[in-house]
Amino acid sequence: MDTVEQLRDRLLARFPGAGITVVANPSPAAQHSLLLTAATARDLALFLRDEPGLQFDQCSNVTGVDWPDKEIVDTTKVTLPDPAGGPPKVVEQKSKRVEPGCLEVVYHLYSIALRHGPVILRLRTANRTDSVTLPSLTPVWRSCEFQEREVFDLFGVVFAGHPDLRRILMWDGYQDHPMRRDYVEPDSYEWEPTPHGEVLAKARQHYPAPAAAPEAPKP
Amino acid sequence: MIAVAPTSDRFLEVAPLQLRDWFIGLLPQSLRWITSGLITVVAILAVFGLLFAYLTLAERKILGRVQNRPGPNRTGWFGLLQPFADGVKALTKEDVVPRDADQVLHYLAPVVLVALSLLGFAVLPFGRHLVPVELDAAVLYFFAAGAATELAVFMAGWASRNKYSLLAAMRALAQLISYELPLLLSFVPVVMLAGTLSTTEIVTAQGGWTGGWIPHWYVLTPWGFAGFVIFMIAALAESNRSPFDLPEAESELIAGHLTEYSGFKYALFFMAEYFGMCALSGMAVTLFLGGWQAPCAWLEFIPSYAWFAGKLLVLLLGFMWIRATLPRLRMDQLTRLAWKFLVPLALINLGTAAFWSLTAGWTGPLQLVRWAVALALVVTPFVVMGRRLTAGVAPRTYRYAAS
Amino acid sequence: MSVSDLTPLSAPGGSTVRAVHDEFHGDLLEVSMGPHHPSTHGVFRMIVTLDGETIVKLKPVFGYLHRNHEKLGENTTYLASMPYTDRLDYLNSMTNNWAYAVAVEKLAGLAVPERAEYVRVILAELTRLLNHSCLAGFLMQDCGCSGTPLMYAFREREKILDLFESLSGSRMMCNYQRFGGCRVDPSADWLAGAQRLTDGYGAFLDEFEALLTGNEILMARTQGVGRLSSALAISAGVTGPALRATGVAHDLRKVDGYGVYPRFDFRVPLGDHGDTYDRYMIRILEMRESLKILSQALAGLPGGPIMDPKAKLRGFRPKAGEAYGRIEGPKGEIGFYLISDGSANPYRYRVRPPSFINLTILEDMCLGRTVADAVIILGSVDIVLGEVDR
Amino acid sequence: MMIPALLLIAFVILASAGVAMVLRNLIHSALLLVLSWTGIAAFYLWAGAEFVAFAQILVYAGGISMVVLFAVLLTRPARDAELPVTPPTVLRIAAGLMASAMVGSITVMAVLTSHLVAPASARAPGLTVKDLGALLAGPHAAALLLVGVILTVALLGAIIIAAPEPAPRPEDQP
Amino acid sequence: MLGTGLIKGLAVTAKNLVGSYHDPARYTTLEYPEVKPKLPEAYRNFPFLVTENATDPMGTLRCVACQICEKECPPQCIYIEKSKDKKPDAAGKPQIYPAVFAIDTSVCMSCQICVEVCPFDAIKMDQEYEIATTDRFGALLLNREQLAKPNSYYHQIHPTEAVEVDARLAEERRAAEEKAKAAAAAKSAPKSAAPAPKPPAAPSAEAPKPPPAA
Repeated sequence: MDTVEQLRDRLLARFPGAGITVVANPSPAAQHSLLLTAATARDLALFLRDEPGLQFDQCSNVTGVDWPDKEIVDTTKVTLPDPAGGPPKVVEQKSKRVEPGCLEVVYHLYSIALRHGPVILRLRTANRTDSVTLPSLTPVWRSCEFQEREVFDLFGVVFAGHPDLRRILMWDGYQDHPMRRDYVEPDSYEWEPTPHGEVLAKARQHYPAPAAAPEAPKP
Repeated sequence: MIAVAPTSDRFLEVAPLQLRDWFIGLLPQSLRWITSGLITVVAILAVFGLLFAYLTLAERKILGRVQNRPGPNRTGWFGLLQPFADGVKALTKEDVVPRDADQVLHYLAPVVLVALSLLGFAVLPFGRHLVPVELDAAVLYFFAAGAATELAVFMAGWASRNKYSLLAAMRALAQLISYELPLLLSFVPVVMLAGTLSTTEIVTAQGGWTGGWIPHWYVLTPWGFAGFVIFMIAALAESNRSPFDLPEAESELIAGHLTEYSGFKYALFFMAEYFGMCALSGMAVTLFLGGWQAPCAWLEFIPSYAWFAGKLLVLLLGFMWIRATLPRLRMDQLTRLAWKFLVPLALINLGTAAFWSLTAGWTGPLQLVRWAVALALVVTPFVVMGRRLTAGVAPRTYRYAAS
Repeated sequence: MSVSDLTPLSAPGGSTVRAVHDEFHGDLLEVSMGPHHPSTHGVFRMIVTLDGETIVKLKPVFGYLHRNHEKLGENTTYLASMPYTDRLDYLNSMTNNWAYAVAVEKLAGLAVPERAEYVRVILAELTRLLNHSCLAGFLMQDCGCSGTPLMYAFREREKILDLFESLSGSRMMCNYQRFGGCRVDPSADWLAGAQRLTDGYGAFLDEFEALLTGNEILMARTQGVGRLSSALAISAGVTGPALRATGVAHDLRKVDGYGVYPRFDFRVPLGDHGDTYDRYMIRILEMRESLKILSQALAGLPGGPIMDPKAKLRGFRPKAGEAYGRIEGPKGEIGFYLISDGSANPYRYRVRPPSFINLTILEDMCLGRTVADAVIILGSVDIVLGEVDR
Repeated sequence: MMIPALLLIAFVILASAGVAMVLRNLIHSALLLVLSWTGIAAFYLWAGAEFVAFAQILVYAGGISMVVLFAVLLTRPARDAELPVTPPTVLRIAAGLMASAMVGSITVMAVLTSHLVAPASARAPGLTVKDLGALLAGPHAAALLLVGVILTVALLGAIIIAAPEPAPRPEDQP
Repeated sequence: MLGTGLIKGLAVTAKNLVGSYHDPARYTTLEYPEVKPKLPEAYRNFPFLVTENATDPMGTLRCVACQICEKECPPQCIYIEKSKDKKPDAAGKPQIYPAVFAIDTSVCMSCQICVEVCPFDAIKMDQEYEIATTDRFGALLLNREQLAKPNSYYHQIHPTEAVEVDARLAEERRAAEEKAKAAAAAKSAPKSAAPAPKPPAAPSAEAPKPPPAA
């Protein structure tokens, strides 16, 4: 099985317009992935599945990843003319900018027929709030049906073209998406007397005099 | 009018009757007839009531032991008080009757079921002189009482006014009706050979031993053995026991027509099931296993009712043994087994029995020919139909991956 | 009989239902089997739409045992997630631990000593024996054998659990593997115990097969029931014995050749019909293969350290990056996908649950069959709700 | 001595038949019908004909009651089988009386003209099952076979008419 | 031929029925209250704190409240408050001791990670499994007094492991002793720089100690 770059070139050869970039994976596992654009994702997937040389017929794993907005402080060196006419001073200027986050869906593809290893596709939504739609790959691989429903349920990514997009783990009336990084736990839970940390703080807030406050050592 | 105990027989044989006559002697003339009837009824209820209690315990013990665990042994010594504990539990459980159930029928169903399954004991010859009722058409009476139990199952299913129990009651009825036929057809050869419908005469017809060792029981003849097997399979289905316990199966939506019953009514249904099981196996013993006949001449000293009880217990243990082992049949397979396998076999068995009775006179080498032809008439249809029944079903061989 | 007053759960959007009966005669009955139905192997629910006896639509409903295992994984260190993996598929804690350890070792590039690899293979094959015999027991229970085969399977399972307890300290929650090896070195008499078990297991399997495999009622109930084509199985991501029952030769022990599996010779049984009987038989034959592996592994167990001396127990911070490690668990391909950002907690901790994905085709197998068949088909798919709901 | 028991049985038969006619709930009336059939079987027993009595119970209480109940259930679309009884009008009452008068007269005439002398003792000489069998197989054999054939033909006809063409179910193809 | 599979199955159940009376392998039930299960040595239930001897449990706690186990515990069920003052420990060196050491056994899943990460062998896994209580909150939060158990009990439940731990501790004490003697010798010689800061993770140096109580 050729390397990721060769695969990308092969895909680009087949689909000239598609925007495919390689996302390097610094860890020793060296499982690099291909970032696809939402528009051409399904055709690429069909190609990967049906191309005689590739035949990726099993989509083993579909994972949702939440990349929240990142505040990047980049320091740039600026030479300021010294108002007092002295030599120009080099001073670092910190400029804060917010890089918009995204919801990402990672597909691990394997080929049972040709027994070769994972090709990892990544699809990213435009942002985390309003446009969170991605093309569903269930028509290509049936195994994505439940896993995409789980990503929809826990992350909030809407999959266009999914046959039965409903919540799968949480109950239908649930509003929030628990796996997002900025998920706030609902405060309605039964207090467990774990003796310390924010659990104890939350407990004190719930039950003014918790029955099991850890007593001071008896003298 | 009451049959006075014959004095010719051994002491143990007539002991129960002499006890009864002594007791009746104490009463004035007018009450004698009633009390002798009452004594027989009380005797049957006591014996089979206790047998029901200890059958439930035996079943759980055997099921336990088969599964390498002791079974109930906490109540009393070795769990002997367990049935009474279950009885108390059933009595103290709240008896919930659904609001829009048909009160009268809902109450009547278990009562009718238990009554009908008890009626069957009236004609079973427990011992040489221990026959509750001497009827000319005894076997027909037994199956008439048996056939009416379907009515009670329907009443239970309908009265609960619950869609699932009605659906399941319909299934139970389909099972009972489709196994009524093989049950009746399998005892007709016995009546043909014994020439009578009365159970006592059928048992006496199976008396005597060739060479003191081989008894003349019908089960030891080819058509008798086939009839016995069909009778037992049909009896299993009639009493909703293991391979056919579809109505209470957990794969069923809910617990069949017993869904809306709780407390003692639920226990009554199981009492009826066990009475039905005892009655059917009692009839099987009478028809095929020579009732109270001893297996060989020199064993005559053991009283006849002991032989009947022994054979009955062996059959009941067989019921439990099958329950511990076999999986359940699906509904369509169950009815297909009845209509396409058991009924044809029972009809062919009629032919074999006819051949057997016609060639009764053959002796010497002809005897072997007679046995050979009879065996052929039994085995070949079994094998041919067996293969057609299990056409698409066979153990498979498996290949292994090349790499 | 109008549709029961059970208000049907909201199921907007057409589902993948191929009309089994073109002409609808009579009323459809919507029944909810579960979540505490006696034969659904845990809190699992199926909304079944019945036309008389045959199933027209079957919607599985999960989530009753959902603890958000993956969010827990993100809030604790790598080591602290190891005891939680025991609670995923609570029948096979050793293979869950191993899958997680493989993923982390791939992420951080850790080496694993020879002896640890052999011990891992021995424990994984013991878990496979335990899981497959339990499954066969539960399947017979659904067919109605009133518990006898299940008790025999549990009798053997107890022996294996005693081995796990004397090694790792707990029967089911072993928490035994670490990144770079195992926690405790098995003693000589433990290995002798494992050898005794392996020698005795063949006799149990023969007795089990004598009781069940030739049984006409069982064959009638399971052959031709719940057929699955190999194309649909591959596309639906079905893995493990259910996939091999349809004739696809896909066993990660052969395909990936992870650990020291290439050193052992064992065969991968394949079925032809992909029905419930094949799934049952494949598991029985796989148990026999596991016995072969076990005896070879026990014979060839090398000396040496059980834990890579350089492996750090605390303060384990793998460099940024991601890795997807998978092994052939008893239920199928169990995998862990980890994204690390250099801190002590994983950034994303994802479990690839085989039973959850194998359920995708439950509806396709049950359409047109009766309720009694649906129970058996669910039993043959072999799900454990701890892994399905995570 | 038997006369009061006889009257009681007769009363049970007539009462259950009468109530069965009046009741609105079809299932209850069907079950009462079964009660009246068993009453008739009791009569046979009183007359000493055990075989006929048990055959009556086996056939009627076992078989035909099931047919009646299944027929009632499968034809009633509504949940419970309440039969809407229309109010009696003068015309209906008249027709009813006329019909019962006709039937009554025929039965009374048959009873009076039959020269069967009711014997003093209640129990007629016992006719054993063996003689019954011999009679059936002997002189009446032709009638017995004819009845058998008619029943089978009726059964097969019913099945052919009732059975819809079932679509080949994927149930059992291997 | 139809039925042979059924008969073979019946034969197997019959063999088990008969076998359960004479073959111990076919009768696996342990009648619990009367017959206690024989626990393997590695069996682990809730943790307990090891004290050097039974006479003065609070005085000879091995635990030095380093709170490593509190950080590493997956469900965060251990709660430690350091003591303000120091107390001489087994080897006579003044050490901090835990003023409050509470384990919430309703949350603890006895995964023994605390035992694995504890550098002082102060916490070990117990084998006591009959610990039902009536009070859901108070009784399940075990405090220091309820958790402390003597080293002899440790020898009783984990014999081989206890011997290894004691050997290792004794050897460490001997090594620490020589270092202390060497340091003392060095100190009596020229005034060397302040003794190198003791690496926190290194086991504490102890003065010679009388052999541990039997």
